[in-house]
Amino acid sequence: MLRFISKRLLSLFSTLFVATIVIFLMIEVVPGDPAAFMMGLSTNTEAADALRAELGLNAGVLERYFGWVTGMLSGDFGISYTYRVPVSGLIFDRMLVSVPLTVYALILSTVIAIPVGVIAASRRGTAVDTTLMGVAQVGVAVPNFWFAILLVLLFSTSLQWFSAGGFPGWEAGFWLCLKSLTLPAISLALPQAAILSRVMRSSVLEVMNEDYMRTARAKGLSERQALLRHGLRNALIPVLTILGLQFSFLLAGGIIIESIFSIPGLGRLVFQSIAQRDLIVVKSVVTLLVMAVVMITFIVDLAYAVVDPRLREGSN
Amino acid sequence: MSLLNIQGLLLSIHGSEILSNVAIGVEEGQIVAIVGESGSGKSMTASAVMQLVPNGAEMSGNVWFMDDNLLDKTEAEMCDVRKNHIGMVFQEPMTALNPVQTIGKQVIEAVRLADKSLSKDQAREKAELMLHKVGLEQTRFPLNTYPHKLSGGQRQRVVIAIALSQNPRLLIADEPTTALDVTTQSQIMKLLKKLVKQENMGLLLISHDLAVVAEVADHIVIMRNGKVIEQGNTDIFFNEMSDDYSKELFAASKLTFKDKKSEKSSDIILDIKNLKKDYKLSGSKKLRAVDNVSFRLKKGENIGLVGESGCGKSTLVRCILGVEAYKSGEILLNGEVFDGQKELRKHINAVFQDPFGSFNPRHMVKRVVAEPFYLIDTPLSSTEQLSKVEEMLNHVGLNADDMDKYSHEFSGGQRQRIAIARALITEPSVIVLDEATSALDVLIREQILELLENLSENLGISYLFISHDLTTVRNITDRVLVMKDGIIVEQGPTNEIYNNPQHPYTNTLLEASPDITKALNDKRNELDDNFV
Amino acid sequence: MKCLLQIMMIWLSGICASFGQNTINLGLQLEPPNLDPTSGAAAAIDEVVYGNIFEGLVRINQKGEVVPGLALFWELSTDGRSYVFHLADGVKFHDGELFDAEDVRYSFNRARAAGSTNAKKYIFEPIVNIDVFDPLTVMITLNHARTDFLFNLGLGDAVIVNESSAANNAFNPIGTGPFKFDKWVRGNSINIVRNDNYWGGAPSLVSATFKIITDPLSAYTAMMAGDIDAFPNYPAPENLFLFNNDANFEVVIGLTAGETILATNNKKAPFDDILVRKAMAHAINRTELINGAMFGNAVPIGTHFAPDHPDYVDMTELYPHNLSKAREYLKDAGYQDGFTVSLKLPPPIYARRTGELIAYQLEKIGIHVEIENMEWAQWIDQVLRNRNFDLTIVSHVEPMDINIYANANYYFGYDNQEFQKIIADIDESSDPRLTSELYKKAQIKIAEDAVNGYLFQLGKYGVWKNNVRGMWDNYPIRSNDLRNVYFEGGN
Amino acid sequence: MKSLPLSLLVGSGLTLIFIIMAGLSFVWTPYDVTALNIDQKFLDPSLLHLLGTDHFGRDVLSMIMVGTRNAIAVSIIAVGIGMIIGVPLGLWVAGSRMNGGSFFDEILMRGNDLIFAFPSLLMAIMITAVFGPGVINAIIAIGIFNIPVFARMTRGAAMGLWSREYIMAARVCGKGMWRISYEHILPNILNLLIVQATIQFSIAIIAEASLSYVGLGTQPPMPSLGRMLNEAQTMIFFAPWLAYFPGGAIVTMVLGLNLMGDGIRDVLDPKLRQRKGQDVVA
Repeated sequence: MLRFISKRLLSLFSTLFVATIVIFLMIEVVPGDPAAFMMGLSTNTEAADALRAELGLNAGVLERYFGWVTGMLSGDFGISYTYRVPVSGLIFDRMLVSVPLTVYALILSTVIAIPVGVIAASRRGTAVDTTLMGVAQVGVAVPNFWFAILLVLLFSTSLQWFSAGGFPGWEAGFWLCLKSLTLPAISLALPQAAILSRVMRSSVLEVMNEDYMRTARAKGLSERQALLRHGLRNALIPVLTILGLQFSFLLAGGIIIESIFSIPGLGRLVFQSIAQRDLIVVKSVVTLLVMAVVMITFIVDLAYAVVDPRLREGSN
Repeated sequence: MSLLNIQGLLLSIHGSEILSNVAIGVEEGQIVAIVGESGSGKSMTASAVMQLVPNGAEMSGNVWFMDDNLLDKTEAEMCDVRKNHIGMVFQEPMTALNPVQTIGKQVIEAVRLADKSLSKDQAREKAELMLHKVGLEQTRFPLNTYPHKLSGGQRQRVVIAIALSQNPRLLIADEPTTALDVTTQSQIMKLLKKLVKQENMGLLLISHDLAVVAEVADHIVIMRNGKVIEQGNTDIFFNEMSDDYSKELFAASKLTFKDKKSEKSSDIILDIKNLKKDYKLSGSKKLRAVDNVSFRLKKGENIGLVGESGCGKSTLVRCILGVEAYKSGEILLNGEVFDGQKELRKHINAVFQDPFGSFNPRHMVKRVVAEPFYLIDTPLSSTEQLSKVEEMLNHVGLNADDMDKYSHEFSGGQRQRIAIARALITEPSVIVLDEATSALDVLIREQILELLENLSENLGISYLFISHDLTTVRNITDRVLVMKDGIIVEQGPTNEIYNNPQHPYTNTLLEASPDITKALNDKRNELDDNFV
Repeated sequence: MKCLLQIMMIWLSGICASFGQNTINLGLQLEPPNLDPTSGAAAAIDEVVYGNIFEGLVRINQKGEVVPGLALFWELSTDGRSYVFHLADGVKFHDGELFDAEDVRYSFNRARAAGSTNAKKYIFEPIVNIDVFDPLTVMITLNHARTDFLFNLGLGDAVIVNESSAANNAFNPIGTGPFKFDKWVRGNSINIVRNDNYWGGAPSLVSATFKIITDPLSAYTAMMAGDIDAFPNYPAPENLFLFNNDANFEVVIGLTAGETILATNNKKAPFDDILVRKAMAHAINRTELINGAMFGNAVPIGTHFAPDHPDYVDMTELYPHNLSKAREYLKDAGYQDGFTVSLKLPPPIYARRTGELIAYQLEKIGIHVEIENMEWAQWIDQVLRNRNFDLTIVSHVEPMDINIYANANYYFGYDNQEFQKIIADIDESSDPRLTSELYKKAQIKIAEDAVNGYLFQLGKYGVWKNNVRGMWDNYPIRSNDLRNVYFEGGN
Repeated sequence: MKSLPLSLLVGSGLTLIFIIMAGLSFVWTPYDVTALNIDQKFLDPSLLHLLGTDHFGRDVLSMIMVGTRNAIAVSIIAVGIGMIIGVPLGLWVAGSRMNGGSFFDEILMRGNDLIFAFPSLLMAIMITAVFGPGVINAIIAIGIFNIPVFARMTRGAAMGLWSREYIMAARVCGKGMWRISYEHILPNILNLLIVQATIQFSIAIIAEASLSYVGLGTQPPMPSLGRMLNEAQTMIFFAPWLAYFPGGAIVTMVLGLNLMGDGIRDVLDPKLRQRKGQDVVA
């Protein structure tokens, strides 16, 4: 187990290291600079130059790269060009919104998808299966931003059940925040739930054909019992991968949804930072997101090992 | 009253008939073996008893188990029957256990399903006892062992323990040893036999191999195409059987010896010298898959290479075929050092085990058979190629029309013929037969072996015949090499090895090999003992 | 628990009802990058802080007039070069520091220093001397008289800051205004609260929250849901009529200082040919643009000047929409077969929509326009700095910025000595009547030269609940001065 | 004759409708999509304008037809890029791994992990920020993320085949890695590739819609479904059809493609399990 973890950690860090280089180089070639952006239509190039110096944009490439990476290692992500406050604080505030939103959406999608997948699989070939999977097919096909617009149209405008956007901040109370995150979470969750339920269904079907399920049936377990006691845990293994992928996808993929619902999340921060050429924020957020993906992959691997004893030894 | 009495069982899936009018009975303490080739319906019969049949299956007839007709039972009632009365063991021990649960948990689950009154600790104790009964000692195999830690044979023991822990009256074993090595196979068979006697259960044993069951079965049922051809008690069955098919099966399972003409030339065509091959394991550890192997193959000579799975024979084959680099040593092919260069490849070719995986499913037979022409420096015209392909197909007993078919249109035996034709087409001096008959039903195996023998005589080809099974290579080889853990532990002329094995491992292998003649003799002795 | 919460909420709403509403939620489409109006050019900064947190010596009111600010009154020397400002007494910065003449000197010296990041450094360039007579009197001497100097002092870039807090104004603004900065949840909202020690009489609002709502869809739903009390500059003119039809809301369509122009690269062929520019001017159909892109809510302009300004000259009929004339000019210029140009569009929706219409209109006279949408950063880089463009559409939101045409190096590259002379004369002029005449002359000149396509003045679309009073109707400068805002029916 | 699965019939039917619509738009649309007519703006769906008109008075049906065509073109090229680069890469590393070299395989798989670790939509936005918005850059941005999908899938499938005995037979015949990949591997993974391609195709359509929704895809005056939705969002309160129809078009097209993919898989290989979910998340 220890060797398994250390091996994964090593690959995790090497991926991250390469990622920082890629991100840094990518940011380097982005045209446009924050100082000029902040001066707008002004004719005053002198002021822009002064601002550039103030922001530390005139240092050499290597110097900036190492400054950035070593800074990040000590938790210092630098100062935002536009906001002029520490990037770490900016990101942290956004995470307080994005992470709960992502978790909320994931919980929703899991809660919907797993029963749907199991039911469809155990009633394969029946009308129930066809209907559920038909709905799932449509769900996969719906772009989440379009779904979000429809939700707004229905719930915020026609029914007025939910406020259409904005985020009151956690100090305003948990339920209020939860309410304001509900529509965004649903619009993020639905297409993911559709995907997940399809994966779950095929995973369950696959498991149901396994020999050990036959062994379980031979013990005298009913099909349902066998599925619950022996099938589910095995069927969840591929689902875990998808869940991991979805978490990282949702964390960053909320850009459009966050914007439609005016939610101050990570996606919007980075989107806005790209536009404003607040590149120090961009590279930090992207690094963070990459780190999140890599970490989640790592956690999913660990979860695999928990679920599947074969992996604990790190054997092939 | 029989324990199990199947009467006039009919089973069809989506309208196509799988079983027709099957009638089989099992008594307490009796071992009944159903023997048949693939597709004979033997496994379906077992599934029908358990009522674990595929979707869309329809059954009629009677399956009497004690006083109940199982076909009348609801699914819930069948669950009870499975819990308490009938246990089952399957063919694939590697996948028959839930990989994410400990063996203990899986056995305990079975225990508690059968007897709800047991406390956790009692169930635990019983599970330990059951594992002990099947030969898995607590000290080496504690309850919290995960299945992946166990070998195939050990896993099969766990499956048996699961079945046994419910104190079944009837045990159904569906090819329980087919996926196992010979030595393990014989152990498992002995275990089953012992348990049946101990617990006074009925055992319905399903196998494709008459020799395997002859030793243990009290009653033999021969099935073919969903019908029972013939059945009878083992002691008299072989004497009294009347059906041709049964006779053929029996003949094929029997080991006969043919005298071989031993006028071999002294030309050495394959010379393996001190071959070594390592595999890197994790870290700095290495596995020596082939350790200092040397042997020579003369023109027209056939050599058998025998060993159980993991002994390194496959690696050796890959090295000889030039598809894997070796660490040290030398392979001389027709006197030249061979390490995969194209010019020498035409002298050596191979036939592999899996008749279904041996051909690109998207190529027609003519393209498949002609593939080795790639080795010929001066390419033949396509008409020349075609006529050559036709010639080869004729050699292996197929027609010229077969050229334009795809491999999936052929049966397993026919496919092996095509594979042989492909191996022959460049007229090589050596053909490596890597378990070439292992996946075939006994009768087909006979035919293929015969074909190989004829080809060897007519074309003067040498074979290197790789097998896990000593009996298969017995008739076709002049010499046998026995391999274990990468080392050739014994080699010599085939007859000598069989009659007078020097190495204990060879001995074990021979002992474990199913041998119908020996089995019947043993059985007779046993009976005699009982009379005394 | 939930029950308790409900009771609390009922109780709270009861309080609000009995005392009347005194906090306001305002919608803001663009979040300010920081809150220091003396650094950078983002209009969004002024929209939050100008007049609320920061004040200058003078203030611009919603009519665009200069009114007293921290300077209660002032005297101008007869040569028009020296201003003596008499400052309000007892004014304190929000951190308790006392405001006096030294702060004025500090603020202006800081803005004109080398290395200053003030986007409108030019305001301070004429200053030769700042003399502090006493803590409440300061004299500013210019190199020559400038009629626009006072107005410029009223801009956000010239607000008075305190030396001890100036460096942190970007994120913790300390000014002298009627509201104090409270907190800023980035990406979400900025909160300001009443400055009870305000020298000029405290405002009626206790606090105000600027909610950042970038998405126009959210802007609509947030207004409709009542999350927002007022959207000073509502981003979606297309659905304004829905608020108009709703008795709960008031819609006030005003003007901004934003001249929306089809900026043309005068240094690049074929636009260096005035005939081509005239042809384009005739091809443009302002009515269609305003109807199509602004949904009727904009005022056409014929030159680069705010139409509500007293000196404005209506030049819209100089080159009326006339396709045959346009084609004729093109033919005269030798482009009877037309040509292909690019149109680089910055992100604002007015630019994108107008751009599509302009492309369609120019196509009719054979000018094939390829639209290139880009972000501001790219636009600034390519268009503004490197002048790598043919056409672009942008709104010049700075007030009184016709002088940009005197800068031959400005991005549209209008290099005309006659015009430069007019602007120089304006700079030199100390006579308001003459200045006014010169401004008119300047407007006519650039209109005649068809330097750019003059399209329309950007509207200010104010939407608020019908009980909100005291919001600005117009944006002579970008400010949401909340000192006079209150809720009718409140206390 | 086996009866074709319903999913294939429905899926290919839907897909065909869109292909016909897209193809037709080359030669004919009910109205000119570049002609703006302000007087005709926000017309309800009617016989004259089956799906109504937008804020510039353009015919929505015509725009959807051309928008579909653009979406299909972008997706085909993007998926094509992914296949042309990804498949040989996958074949190569699988082959070299099976022939003893795992170095390139490791590099490729790490590279794959790296690309997968980057949030795709964000990266597409970055790419278009670097190179400017537009169709070509949208294609590149979508295409790049298709490469690892195909590389990984090809690699996995090829590795499975490399252990088959007919590959062994071919190796015994002295055939090299590339020849085997071409003769034996590629034809046998074609099924998988086709199915994956339809899935990736549908993902690409959503990706294109997302990119143009944020204004980075197809540029005006060329209509695009995503941009239509973006432009419509402030008008849905009085002209909801502007959001219904383009969104519906995306959903139906993607649905059709997914159903078709499922159907093809069922026909080509009933045993092939539904494994698509993993790739749909992007």
